Amino acid sequence: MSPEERAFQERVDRNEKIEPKEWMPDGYRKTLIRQIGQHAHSEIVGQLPEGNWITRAPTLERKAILLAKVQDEAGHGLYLYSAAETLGVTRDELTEKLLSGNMKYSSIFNYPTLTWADMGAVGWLVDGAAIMNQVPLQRTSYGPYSRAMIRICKEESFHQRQGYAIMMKMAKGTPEQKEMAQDALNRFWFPALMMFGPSDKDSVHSAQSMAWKIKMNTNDELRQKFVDETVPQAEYLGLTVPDETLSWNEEKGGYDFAEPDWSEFFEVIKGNGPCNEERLGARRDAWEKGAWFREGLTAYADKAAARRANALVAAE
Amino acid sequence: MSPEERAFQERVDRNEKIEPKEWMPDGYRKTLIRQIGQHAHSEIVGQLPEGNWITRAPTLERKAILLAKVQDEAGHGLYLYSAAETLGVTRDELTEKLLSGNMKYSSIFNYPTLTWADMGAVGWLVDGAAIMNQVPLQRTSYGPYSRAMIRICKEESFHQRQGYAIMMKMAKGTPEQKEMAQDALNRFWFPALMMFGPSDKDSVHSAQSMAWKIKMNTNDELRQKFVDETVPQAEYLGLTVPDETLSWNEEKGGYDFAEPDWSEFFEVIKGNGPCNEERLGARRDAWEKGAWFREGLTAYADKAAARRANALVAAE
Amino acid sequence: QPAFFDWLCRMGDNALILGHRLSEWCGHGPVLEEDIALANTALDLIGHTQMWLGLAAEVEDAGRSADDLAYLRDAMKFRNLKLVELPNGDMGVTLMREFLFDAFHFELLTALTHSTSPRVAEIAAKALKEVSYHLERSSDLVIRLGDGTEESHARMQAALERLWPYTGEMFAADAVDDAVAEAGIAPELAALLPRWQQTVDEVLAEATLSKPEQRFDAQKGGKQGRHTEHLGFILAEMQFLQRAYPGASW
Amino acid sequence: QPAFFDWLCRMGDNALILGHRLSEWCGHGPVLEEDIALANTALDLIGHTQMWLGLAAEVEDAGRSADDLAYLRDAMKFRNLKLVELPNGDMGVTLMREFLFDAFHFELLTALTHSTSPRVAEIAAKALKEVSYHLERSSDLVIRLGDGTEESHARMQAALERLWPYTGEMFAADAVDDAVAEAGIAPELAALLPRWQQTVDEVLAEATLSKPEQRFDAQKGGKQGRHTEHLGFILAEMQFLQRAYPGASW
Repeated sequence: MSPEERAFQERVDRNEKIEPKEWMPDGYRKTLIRQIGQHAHSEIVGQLPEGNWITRAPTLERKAILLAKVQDEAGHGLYLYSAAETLGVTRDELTEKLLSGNMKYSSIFNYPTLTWADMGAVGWLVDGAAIMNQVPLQRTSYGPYSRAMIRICKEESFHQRQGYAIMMKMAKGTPEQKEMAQDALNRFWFPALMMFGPSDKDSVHSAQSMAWKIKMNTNDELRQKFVDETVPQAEYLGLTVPDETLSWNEEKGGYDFAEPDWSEFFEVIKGNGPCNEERLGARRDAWEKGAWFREGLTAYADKAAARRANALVAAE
Repeated sequence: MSPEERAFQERVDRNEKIEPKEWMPDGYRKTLIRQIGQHAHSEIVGQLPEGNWITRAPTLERKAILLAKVQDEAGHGLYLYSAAETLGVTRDELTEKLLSGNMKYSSIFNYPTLTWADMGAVGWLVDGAAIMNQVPLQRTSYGPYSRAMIRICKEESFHQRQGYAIMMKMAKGTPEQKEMAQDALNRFWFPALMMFGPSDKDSVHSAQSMAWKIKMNTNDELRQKFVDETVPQAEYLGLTVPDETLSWNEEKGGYDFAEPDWSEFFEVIKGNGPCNEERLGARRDAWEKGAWFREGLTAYADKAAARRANALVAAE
Repeated sequence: QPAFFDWLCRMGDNALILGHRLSEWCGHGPVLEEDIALANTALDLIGHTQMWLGLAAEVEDAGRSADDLAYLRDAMKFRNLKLVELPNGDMGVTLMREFLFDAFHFELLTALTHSTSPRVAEIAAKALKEVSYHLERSSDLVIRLGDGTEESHARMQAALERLWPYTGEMFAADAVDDAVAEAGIAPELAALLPRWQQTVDEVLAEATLSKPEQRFDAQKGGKQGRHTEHLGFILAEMQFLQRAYPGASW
Repeated sequence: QPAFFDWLCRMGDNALILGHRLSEWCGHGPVLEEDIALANTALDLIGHTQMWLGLAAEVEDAGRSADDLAYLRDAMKFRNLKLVELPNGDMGVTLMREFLFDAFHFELLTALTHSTSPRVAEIAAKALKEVSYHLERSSDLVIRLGDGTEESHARMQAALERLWPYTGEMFAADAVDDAVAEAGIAPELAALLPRWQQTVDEVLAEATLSKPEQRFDAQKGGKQGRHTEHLGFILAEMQFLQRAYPGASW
């Protein structure tokens, strides 16, 4: 470790925040760009599964809540891209990497939303798992990232409550609604568990990231915490977690539960998930069809700048 | 009149059919191309207002009937383009003229189909008016046109009955269905009357076309006949024709009725109808998006012909 | 009273259907800021829908709720302008439509803040704040895209030509409009036209766009329930859950 | 019996949903002959739907009709393959999908003419005549467009890549398929695979198209009611009138 690196690590260890213009190891910068970028992409792509139901929301109030939520997600994308930009990468560069498949987004968004109950399940389970990942990141070492996380977590926990409220309505509703709720839980349970990443023993880069406080907990710790919080919520809804092996382990003070099917996880990452093509296709399409729009605004800005410059010259 | 023209007119007067390779006046050929072409275009564009409800047809049987009907219309388009081709114009040339706005289609198809009752009203009133126009044309002087008309009329009268059957179901159905039926009649009555064209006194070319037996009756004669047949059908349905002036005229043995609003007619022809843009836009879009398909088939045909020629050479 | 109800449905349905169209862009916008802005506008409009249709339901006093009105009427009973139900097209069409409608909406709501109906005045005052911002934003984008590249100019001009024949319906008063105007609930629609024209002229001029020569009132009927073929598809999608699960609570 | 019902729904729903997709082309095809042929295929498929769902309704014996099954089930209860509910895309995707499905449909119906259920055998025999022609036509077009221009070749290849991961579901048997196979009602699905592969290989070779290297069975679940996001929109449109006017007669 060089003296600079040592000094850097000591600051991190003292829980000092690292700020954009300060020295940081190259690996720290790169890892952060990847992590924040992927998080930003996930917010953007994450608009799609829920956006899928906005035009079909069953009441005006539900429609308004869902619109607000999807809008928040786009907003989170904005904060996160801004945080990534402080590390010396542009939003357009990150977008190009997303669209070319060189950067990923969270695999959970490659699952379809098939019934209205999925609007509940996504809020409850997906946002729930996201919060579990994000809450500790409020204390991450990189200042802009930490501040973005603080803002985001506040909104996410609101979203999670809204999702749970939808689940409640469905689970306590008509038999068809209850069936939809159970089906949504069945479909989203294991994908939600996958959101914490592979088991610690199979997880690369973890140790360094934890030393840098880019990652605050191990995947397995967070997954356990998620299961422990979520199972009683499912019980309260009167729904059955789709895991026959699930049982309370008095000794460890937590649940024993089945691992997700990691081969499915890797298939989805490889592009074979149910909606990979739709999701990335939709984003590519939006980007390509929006080129004229972005170019138009740029051209106007250039013209306006030139006009101001001319006006200044004329005035002199 | 030249001797050729006189001989031609005498054949027409004797009700002989004129066949493709026989001599005919230039004006006869041109008028026929225009008339048959417009009729063909009307069949093609006429697929759209009914096609609009295929995916929403309320029962499997209604869906099948509607699909079959729209398919028949495309078939009529085919016969008619073929008849026009015997006059020395290609289907592609006619299509280009339609798409560039140089040839028209029946204005009735610029009205929208807004409820399922419109599937009834279009069959009953629009096909009804079309039949009224077409039945006499079975005796038209140009052989291929006459034969096309004979085939078409048979199918059209079947369509009209199906349309009337839908109206009957709607008019005798729930209050909402009856309301839709009445609304459909309200919207299609005057446009259907317009299908016979402006009043005879304002109609150009009529005399020559009638001498040539390209046109067999005057517009006003046909319109009167249509009203006389249709009003009792509306009464049988328990629906009200949207014309307060409608009354039986004992003396002439027919109904007195209000003229349609001819300014609306001319506005629609000018392109200001409710759906002109949608209809022509849909056809242009289909044509443009289908270019690669047509080119692909042509390229394959050329390759296949070349392969056959090579095989022949090799075999020699 | 039936006229007041009908008129309130017009207000609510315009907001609902335009909000629906804008919400279709969610996740598909050309830049992130645009995604957010469109979702935000849609959200405002759904909020207006709740207020207008809520009041309509009260005025009707037949036991129907705002949701019933939104989700259980078929197309013939919808009272929105044809303009707002047209498909989104490209972002040029979407923004030009917003601008043309916002400019009208702004004038209308401004006048409605002086309504003789305190409820109407109150809703209008709330909505006006948001719509002022809608207009500001859509004007600004029309100007920037009109005076942007050759392509963006051409697209904005094409959008304007496409939408122009649908704008006249906003100012075409019928018996319903006359009745609410007479009651002092709403302004004479024709009185809003000069200021709308002025706004449009100014923005188009700055956007280097030409005002179309066609009639601006060729396409009407939406306010009386005679719509384009597009509305039926909007409703089939929007109303699916309420229709498929009658009486369920969400 | 529940397995038989479920299996009949699969047969009917495939025909219904593919018929729906094909019917969307009505009036929008690239040439008139194609418009007619697609409408004709759609019409055949709606006819099959009536027969399969009609029999399903009889077998269920719960007072539901074929129309009830078509119009009053929500997406979770639909049993069609994901392949048939994908959007039409360009005509290349539409035709390639038809070909891939027709080649399977043909083998399946051929085997079903020997079903131990006389009703099934009878329906299969009727449908087979039409489906033989569907396959002939779609094979022919795939060959001509694959070996047409550079563009038509590229489009057909892209269509094939897009659809390929959805084809494996046709041959993936579950408990329902096993039960009807055991009863001799339907063949083992896996037994149909070699002939399907042969047809596909031959046609692709003549069309100068390359068989994709990806897995052909990545996309499954439709037969068990786990669909793509597209099906919900199809049903919202298709079922609108039955949902909006319950109990009406059409």
